[in-house]
Amino acid sequence: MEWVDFFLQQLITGLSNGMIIALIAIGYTMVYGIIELINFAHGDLFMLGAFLALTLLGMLGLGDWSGASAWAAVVIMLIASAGFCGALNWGIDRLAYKPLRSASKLSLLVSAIGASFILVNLGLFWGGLPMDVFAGGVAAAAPKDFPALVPNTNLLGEESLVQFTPKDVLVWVVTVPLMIGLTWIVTRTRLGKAMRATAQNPVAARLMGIDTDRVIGATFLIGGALGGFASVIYSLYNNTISFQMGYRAGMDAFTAAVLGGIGSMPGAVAGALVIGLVRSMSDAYLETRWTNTIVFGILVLILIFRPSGLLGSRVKEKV
Amino acid sequence: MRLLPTPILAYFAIMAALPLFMGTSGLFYDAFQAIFVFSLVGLGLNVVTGFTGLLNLGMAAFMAIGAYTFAILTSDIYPFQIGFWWGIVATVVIGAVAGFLLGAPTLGLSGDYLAIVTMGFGEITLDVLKNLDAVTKGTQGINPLPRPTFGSWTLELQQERGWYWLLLGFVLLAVLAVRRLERSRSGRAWLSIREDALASQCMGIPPKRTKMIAFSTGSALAALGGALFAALLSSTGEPASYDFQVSILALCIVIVGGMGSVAGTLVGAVVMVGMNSLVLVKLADWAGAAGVGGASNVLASPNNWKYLIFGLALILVVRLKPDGLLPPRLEGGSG
Amino acid sequence: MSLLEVRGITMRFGGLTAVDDVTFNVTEGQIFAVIGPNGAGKTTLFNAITGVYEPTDGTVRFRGSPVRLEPDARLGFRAAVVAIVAGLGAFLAINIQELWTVGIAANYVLNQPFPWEKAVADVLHAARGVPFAWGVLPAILGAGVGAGTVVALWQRSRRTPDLIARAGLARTFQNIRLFTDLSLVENVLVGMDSRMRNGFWTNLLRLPAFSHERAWTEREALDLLQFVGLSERAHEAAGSLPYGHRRRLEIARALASKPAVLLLDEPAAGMNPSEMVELMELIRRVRDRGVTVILIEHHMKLVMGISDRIVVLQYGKLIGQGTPAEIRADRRCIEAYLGTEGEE
Amino acid sequence: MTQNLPMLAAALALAFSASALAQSGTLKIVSSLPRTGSANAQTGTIVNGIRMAIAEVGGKIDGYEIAYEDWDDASPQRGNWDPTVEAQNANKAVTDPAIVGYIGTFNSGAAKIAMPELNKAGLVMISPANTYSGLTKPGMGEANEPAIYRPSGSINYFRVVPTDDLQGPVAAEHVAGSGAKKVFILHDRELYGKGIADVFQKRAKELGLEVAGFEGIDTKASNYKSLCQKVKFSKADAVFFGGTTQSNGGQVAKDLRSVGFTGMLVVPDGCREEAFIQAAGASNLEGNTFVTFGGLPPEQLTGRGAEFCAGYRTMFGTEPEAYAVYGYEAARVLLDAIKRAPTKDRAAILKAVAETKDFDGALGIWSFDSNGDTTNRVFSISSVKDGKFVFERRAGDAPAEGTKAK
Repeated sequence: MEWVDFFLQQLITGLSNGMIIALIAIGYTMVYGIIELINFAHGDLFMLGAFLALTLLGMLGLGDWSGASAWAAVVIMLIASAGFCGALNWGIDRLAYKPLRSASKLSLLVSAIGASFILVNLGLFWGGLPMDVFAGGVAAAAPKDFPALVPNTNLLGEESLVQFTPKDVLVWVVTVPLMIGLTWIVTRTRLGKAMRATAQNPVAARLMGIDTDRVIGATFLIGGALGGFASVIYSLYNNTISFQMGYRAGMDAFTAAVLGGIGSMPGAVAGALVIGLVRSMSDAYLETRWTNTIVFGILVLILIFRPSGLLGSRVKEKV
Repeated sequence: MRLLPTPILAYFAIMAALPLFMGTSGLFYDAFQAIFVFSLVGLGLNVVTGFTGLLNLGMAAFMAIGAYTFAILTSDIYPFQIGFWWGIVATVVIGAVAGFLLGAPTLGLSGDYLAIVTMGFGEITLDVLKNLDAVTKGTQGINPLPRPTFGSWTLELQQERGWYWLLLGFVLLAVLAVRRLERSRSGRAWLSIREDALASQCMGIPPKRTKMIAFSTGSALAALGGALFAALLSSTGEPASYDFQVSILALCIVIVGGMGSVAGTLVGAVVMVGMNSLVLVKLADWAGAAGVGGASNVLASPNNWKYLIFGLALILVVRLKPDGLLPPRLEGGSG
Repeated sequence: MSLLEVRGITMRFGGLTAVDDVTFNVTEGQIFAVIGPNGAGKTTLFNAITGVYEPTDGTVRFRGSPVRLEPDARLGFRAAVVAIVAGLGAFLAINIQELWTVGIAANYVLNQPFPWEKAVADVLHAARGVPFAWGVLPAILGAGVGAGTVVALWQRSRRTPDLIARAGLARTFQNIRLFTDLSLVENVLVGMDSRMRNGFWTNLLRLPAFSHERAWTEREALDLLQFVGLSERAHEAAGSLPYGHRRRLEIARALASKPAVLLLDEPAAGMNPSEMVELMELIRRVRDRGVTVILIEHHMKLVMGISDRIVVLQYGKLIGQGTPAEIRADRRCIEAYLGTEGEE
Repeated sequence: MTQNLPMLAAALALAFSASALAQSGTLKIVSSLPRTGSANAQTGTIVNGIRMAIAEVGGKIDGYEIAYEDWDDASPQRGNWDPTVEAQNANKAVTDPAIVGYIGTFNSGAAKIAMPELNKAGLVMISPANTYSGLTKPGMGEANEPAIYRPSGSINYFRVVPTDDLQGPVAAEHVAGSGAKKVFILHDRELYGKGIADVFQKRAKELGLEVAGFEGIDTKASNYKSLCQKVKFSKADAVFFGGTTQSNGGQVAKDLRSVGFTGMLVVPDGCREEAFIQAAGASNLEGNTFVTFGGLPPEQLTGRGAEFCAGYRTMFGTEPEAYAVYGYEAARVLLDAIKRAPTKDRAAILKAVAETKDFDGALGIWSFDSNGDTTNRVFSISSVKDGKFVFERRAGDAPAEGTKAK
């Protein structure tokens, strides 16, 4: 039954791609939830995370990665990229967004667009570092190969047509606990409560003694860190990074966040899985060149019938 | 208030006179022709985003629709060949219809949901233009396109001044139209939706209808800009000439200029497109003259700094002028 | 017959019942007050009446009609047109490459006259040859989605605030919602929109009807500003008005549509006693213009002073109604409300 | 009012400074290539080639100083070539009388915009990279091509690279020759990639290959796993990808291997650069990947070509990439024409370029034909071994030496 194999294969690919999108989408949705900003720079922040991971690999030395040392390298990269992206996102908020808290939403958006351009340019520079992993930096703009730390062996046996590899496992092993942890932070901790309060009504939250600036900073930190995790997972899964990869990753993630209901974290995950699945099904059964059209067509259709996304609640304005 | 307040009149006076000091060709004309094209797109977006408060991230798609409509209807590779002027008319109409078709099902969506739909529309449009290559010639673009004729006289591509004034004329027409609408029932309805959508609705303003008119008007202007862009190049260029970055440029023009301000949009176009077409183009020359530059590494090439400079400029402008360079109030109040 | 009939209105948000089975009638020419402690559901009731919320249950009838769109021939016509257009569009979208090649590309020779009839015939012939899966199926799908979209959008716009406002129910808001960047006159002109007749093209081309309408609407807007006592500041931005004047502007804006009913949501909130006296005077004058007034208010002095009829809400339930004198005599009402708030 | 005056003044000042002055005794050559964004990797090597050619003549010909300017036809917004900028460049070149040669463009789409403008001005244009056939060859593109690019009626556009209509068949013949029966064709939907995939498909069918699929990819996608799985399940034993490194060729190669596709992968010259191997990962290309390329690779060159390679290494410290030699060749043929031209004006130089015959270039001995195309039709097929392109054999119109030995 070859067609069953083929279908199962698409399911696996689609869900794995979707989970990576989900991690980025949560970063979008968290920031949106709290200051209603479409953080255009988020995708490019994610890109820089991947560059950091590759740089680290270069510094650790490109040996024969296998077994324990490879997994150790993965853990080191995850922690470093998450920390780096979190801190960078926090810094961008301080420098580019915080001074505009009282300005119009669209000025904030332009600031985010500006930040995005700067990050892309930094990615270009970064690719020109004279390191072996960047091929000596002679072709800064070229896509970079990300070493295959995680083996591509088929866990279902080499003779099976369906491929299920440690890469797919890695995606799930990292993303699912992260999402559970995040849900715990948002629903159970003091910080989470403060975040929700600030999201609902920043003025009231401030009156209640919540340091909203700190809460917003923490949100950027956590959202950025998730982008950092995502960048490492993405790099290990796709094995190529480029300074322009932030655009598509960001667009997919943003679409996922909207599809699921912007501001809702389970929504972002649901939206991302839908997009991952639609993409892989369309690639497999229709034509790749129409995939984008189909994704956005489905987005429009869903929004016509559910104007607040899949899991978004219809918040009526308080009058 | 007058229909054309002093800053706008001054803008047109200066712009109309500028070519007299600029020779008959050169970078100046290329830059300002681009500025005028983007002024049209910016004016369109100003109606949608500036007046009505709808975030539209897909203006480039309407430019593309305009450019390709114009090209298909006028190029001599197809049998229609309706000529420059009828092509422009058809473009404006098709642009408005395209705006209507996108807006009709989606304008009920709130703020950022609409933004992502328009952004998606931009992506879809590019893909469709690329994929339907039997009609659109895919990434080849459609060329050549006809020149405008005035009676028996034809404006050739090299006649830079002629194009400059022609485009300026279109901008003037668009400004008149937008100002007239702004200061009429439609304009007040748009502004009221931006100010307070719910109050506006409770005053009996039908939100969808009103938004639709704004959206179609904006799309028609963007399509006009797209058609003139293609006419200037005598080619549509490839579909990717109308990608997301172009929509972003249009958005930056409106916001940097001052949301909802016609004069601001005009200035925003001069600043943003001017930076793009003059400053960044000359950057490598200046750096070369100063002895900087070379190909030794990535940092040494001035071209590699363009994104950074563009991004920094955006952040600085909104930081220093969060309401834009020329917010509506300076225009003499919207009243 | 009553001007406005509210029948069994219920509003639930999740598990919370904000308004519970409220029924009352408002007679033309009355000043009608809705009172009750904070959180009694007064504003929610207003929102349900003016279409901001869709009531969970119950009906509102204005002049005997429910003020909502009913399925009619127009809807059917629109759905049919959209279905046909969307169906054709879907068919074309899938087959345009082939049809274009057959019809246009194959028949056109550079700089030669184009054989239109042959092209049309070729296209029609080719269209007939399109396989079912690529022709009929997309067309049906497109038509279905198109018609579905029309119905879904229509469903959501059956009872919207603009419909209700245009029917003759105007309102103000508890937390004043003016168009702050617009001038006072423009604010009033927005309110007058439903009475304007000039369309987009008239305004764009400045046809003769434009200046005529501009003249009378601006005159009337200034008159209204005069009526509420704000004519001196007519061309200032609404955002520059002091708080007390904003209420008046909001009332002028609401009156601009010549409503039959004016709903005032806590008009006296934040006012000092002298301002309140002026406000009572204004409300009476509004009533004297022939406008029925429904107001939510906390200030008992104001309510008792001007109301013809009062209903009392508590925890979303209607616990009493009658003339001011009757309410003052009603034990439950006093306990629920007057007993605490009346000391103000 | 007070707000917009400074802006206008700034714009004015800029425009004034923009008008260039012609210097007597200086002949200017410009190149218009995308220097911002992802194509920069390849265009950088072209510019190096041009600089090297000029340096070799000592920056002087017959007492005239040869000045070179490296123009960018990309904009930061697009990150790629921008039609507006290319049009600006063309106009700028036309109006500066000191400019006698225009080397460009990189993208065939950009050439379409610049060509008619430069043609009217009679300014010679030599492309180091355009391969779209319709630019020069009647009947290969649209009905009105290439006439629309030659409003003056004469030819001013030349190219030193063989066109797609030659390269596609070479690739198809290679696939057929290897014994493959079923081929899956992918392309990037760009002018170059789609064009070459189209001719590949045509030739492949003529050769009796079964075409399992013909699909345009989304060049910005993060991976092509689903598509590559489709290729694998189609049981194709070869894949042709019409595209470049920029259009994500590396990821396509990588994903083909990662889903377990073991057949042959053939890519055109747009992928013949170190960056492609970098992007794809050397191990994914090892053995069963083949690259077609117009002309011979640097290390196979003898005579002039070998000198070029040696010179490039000394001058820039890196190995010349595939496109470097095209840039070098374009500049050299132009300089050669300037030298031969009796007067150093545009018309004479254009005439001299058109008369180029049996030019002893780094790519061999070749001429421009009546369309402005190079007569050089030698192709080479390389494979990848140990992360390097390795010459396999010659192909194309020239006698295919060593084909039998394979």
